Amino acid sequence: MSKEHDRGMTIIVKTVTRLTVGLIFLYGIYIILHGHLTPGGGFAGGVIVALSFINVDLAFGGKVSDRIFSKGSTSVIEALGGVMFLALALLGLQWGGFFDNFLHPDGEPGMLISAGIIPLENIAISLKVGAGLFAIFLTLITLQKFESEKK
Amino acid sequence: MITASTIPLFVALPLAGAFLTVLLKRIKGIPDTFGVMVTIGTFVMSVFAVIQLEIGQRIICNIGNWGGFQEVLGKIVGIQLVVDGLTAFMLVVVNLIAFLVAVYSVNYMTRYTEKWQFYSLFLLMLAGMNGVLITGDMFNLFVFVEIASIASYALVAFGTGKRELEASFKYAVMGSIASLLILLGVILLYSNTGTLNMADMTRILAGRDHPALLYFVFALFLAGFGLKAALVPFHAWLPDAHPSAPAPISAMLSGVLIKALGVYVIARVFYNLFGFPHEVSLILMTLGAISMGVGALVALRQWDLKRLLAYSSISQVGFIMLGLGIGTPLAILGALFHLFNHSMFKSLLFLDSGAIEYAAHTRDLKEMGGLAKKMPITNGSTIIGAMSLAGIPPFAGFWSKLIIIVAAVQASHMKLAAWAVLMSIVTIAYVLKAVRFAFLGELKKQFANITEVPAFMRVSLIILALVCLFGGLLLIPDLRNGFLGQAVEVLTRVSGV
Amino acid sequence: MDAYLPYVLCLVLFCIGIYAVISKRNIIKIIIGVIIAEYAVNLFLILVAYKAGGRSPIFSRTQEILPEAMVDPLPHALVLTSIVIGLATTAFLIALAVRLYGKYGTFDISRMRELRG
Amino acid sequence: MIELYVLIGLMIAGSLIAIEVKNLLSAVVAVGVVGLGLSIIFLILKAPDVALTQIVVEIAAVVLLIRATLNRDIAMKYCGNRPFGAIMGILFTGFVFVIALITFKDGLNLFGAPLMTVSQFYPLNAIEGTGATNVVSAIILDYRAYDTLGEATVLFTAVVGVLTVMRSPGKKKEEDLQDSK
Repeated sequence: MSKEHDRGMTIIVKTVTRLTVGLIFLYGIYIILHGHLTPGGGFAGGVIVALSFINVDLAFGGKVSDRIFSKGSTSVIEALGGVMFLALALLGLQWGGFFDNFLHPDGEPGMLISAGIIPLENIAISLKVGAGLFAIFLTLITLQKFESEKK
Repeated sequence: MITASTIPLFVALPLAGAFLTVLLKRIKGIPDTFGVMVTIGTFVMSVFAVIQLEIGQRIICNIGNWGGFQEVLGKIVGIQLVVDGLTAFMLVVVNLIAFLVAVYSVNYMTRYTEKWQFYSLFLLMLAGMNGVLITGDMFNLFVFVEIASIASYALVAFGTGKRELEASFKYAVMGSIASLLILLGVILLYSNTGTLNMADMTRILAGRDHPALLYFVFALFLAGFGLKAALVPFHAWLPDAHPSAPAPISAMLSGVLIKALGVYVIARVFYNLFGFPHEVSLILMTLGAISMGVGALVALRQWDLKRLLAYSSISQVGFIMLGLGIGTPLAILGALFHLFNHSMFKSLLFLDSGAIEYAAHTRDLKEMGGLAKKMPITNGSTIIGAMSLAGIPPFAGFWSKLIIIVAAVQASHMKLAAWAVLMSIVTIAYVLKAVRFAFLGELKKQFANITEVPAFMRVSLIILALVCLFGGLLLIPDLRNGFLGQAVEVLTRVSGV
Repeated sequence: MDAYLPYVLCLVLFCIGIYAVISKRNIIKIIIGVIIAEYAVNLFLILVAYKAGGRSPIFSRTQEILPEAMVDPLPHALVLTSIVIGLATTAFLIALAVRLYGKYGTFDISRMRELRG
Repeated sequence: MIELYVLIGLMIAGSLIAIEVKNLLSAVVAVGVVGLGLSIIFLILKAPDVALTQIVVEIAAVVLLIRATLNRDIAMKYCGNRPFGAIMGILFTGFVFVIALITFKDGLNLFGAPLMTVSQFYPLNAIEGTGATNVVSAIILDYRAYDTLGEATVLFTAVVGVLTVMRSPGKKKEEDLQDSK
């Protein structure tokens, strides 16, 4: 069989991961988008999304999500999230101040599209946190490989 | 020029610089350019802030446009940023050093890999320090202290050798515990006063007797911020962390980080928030005197140039704390002026030690010797910085030490004054030792073909040397009122001394 | 005393964390100490915020909830921030631990003697 | 509130196990249990946002701890206390503890009765002012969004810091430097 089957955990873990990881990912997205209505928000959702990738990495022994995200691209996504958050803050200067919630009168409270820039900020934070956590994970795991090769 | 809506730029500019450095790291020269441009920008803004402020005036920025609710509730619901005389003074010190260090690093950091990470962390550290200086909110202060601290842990480990990693681990563990103590103190204050805004807290605390809880908060803040300032019982991280960091970062750590996160916050919290109670005055004077002695005496025994300078920093922070502890207007003036001078000459000396390391590849005083002929600019600037540190007239360091000692005599703390004079003499001794072994004497064979350092490094050294040389001019009444005077006024106004 | 008992228990937890940082030689145990102290401080914030018989600070479209009945929401926001800061510190400490292990082949800090003297 | 005391007691027991047990893997698992207990306490104390975040972060931290450090053979070896470490630790923590016991009674609000001078504003005005029904979200992303910018920056700093620490080598070699000059 291919090399992928040698790496990672047992077939049971792999199967369960295959079945659940999509749900975990979707749950993370849900938490991010409903941050202004229900418990959760950009931070918790971002970590959940990152954990879904980490889950794949752990079960299939790395390299699988490496194909989608390299270490470099995660830090780029993270910086993009940061720039987006800062840009939202600076856009407020146009309307009245740093971090002015300039969109909030639109939308009915309690609906998905409401609360002005809060959902946008949630998305920015989730990008930053999710990518950041995954970058930390990848860095710590890749170096481990590098070290064992040395020995 | 500086209005309420431009104050956030002190933080937003370095942050944007750091994020964009990471995004555009592939393009050659981008990190250096961003580093230098951003620090020029914040430095110019801080100078404008000093020029624009009148004595006793402050500029307040309400973040998120929540200022209007102040009238409704009588309380502040959002976060406020405040720039007053003391803040403006500290902003000038921090951003001037940051600018010179950024210029210096263009050449120096070519010795290390991954320059973009250096500039990104450097800008984050600057953003953290500026954030600490301009914030008017207790919890926000904690958040920015953490940004600056984590960036500095990483920068200490930048060389990723054994020493660097170990020093960084020690520093990171002690620093995180200090941060937790600070956070605990902030929570207790919140629980007692029901607000996080510093001005509100001052109003609430001033109107009644101090409850016993507040003394626990004093202890927590003294331990937490005292650790960031490397006061003596909490100084263990500094002599390892400063020598391990790359020279520009040693200059930043010793020159401004321990002052922005430690000394400034202690002054701000104990003078403005708590109204400078008598017990704190005693504790600050005691800790200051002990730091002065321990730092100076241990520095005398060091043979590693950067380690010697690190212990000297502990000793000089002791001088500043002594001035703050005495608490008369003259003593505060001396303390703040010494803070300014120490930032300048200690950064200069660390950059000089970096220049020597860059050219001669050693930090051990026993291996050096005779470098004066080969490196005239480094030699000249080191001597100016060292004389300022030793307190030789007419260099700037002399005047600030003189003011502190005179203030101690005036406040009839004769023993402290005598102790300060004694420690100044010890300072002269270790400074002479460093200069003698590094620059004078026979030129060793292995240094036959070393050259002076590259252009960018020279520029920084020359500018800092000039500041040390003419720093005493800041005491001329016109200049003093505009710069140091407005900072002193902030601290004396509320304490009512 | 009963009104302060939760605070005191929380402080015990904090002291356990500090004790581990001061007395342990193993890097992982020191990191664990820092994590436990962080937990204790976060718990303290939430304890300070609790209002007897209060409700969680979230409005609902199907249920009438009085704003006066809610617990103090401000410390909740502060804890969210402090949890993230804790995660950042922990991640950084773990990275340092991994590198130190690579250099020395042990997690015992008393065997790392580069800086003494 | 008996369940609160039981849970805190469980956390204290768990953390004692975590710092004293000889096997490091058990120690990390015990920390995981402590974090889980903390998350349930947050739920009991009506802080669902915090509970969700806590449990998620808990998982991330434990995964990082186990994956990055503990799958090495020698790592499992236990090393004891520092000389005098235990005595110093007990003295210090005892000192903090006694001072806290004395001072808590004068100044700290009673458990279950927060002061709420400023914070009563947020539930009353969150929907009108920001449009968010989750008051905690309204605070972290609007009233105190600047804090959240700082928080995101802390994590960003940690990521760059981890990249910095993990890179190897840190310094260029001398001969490379000669070439570039």
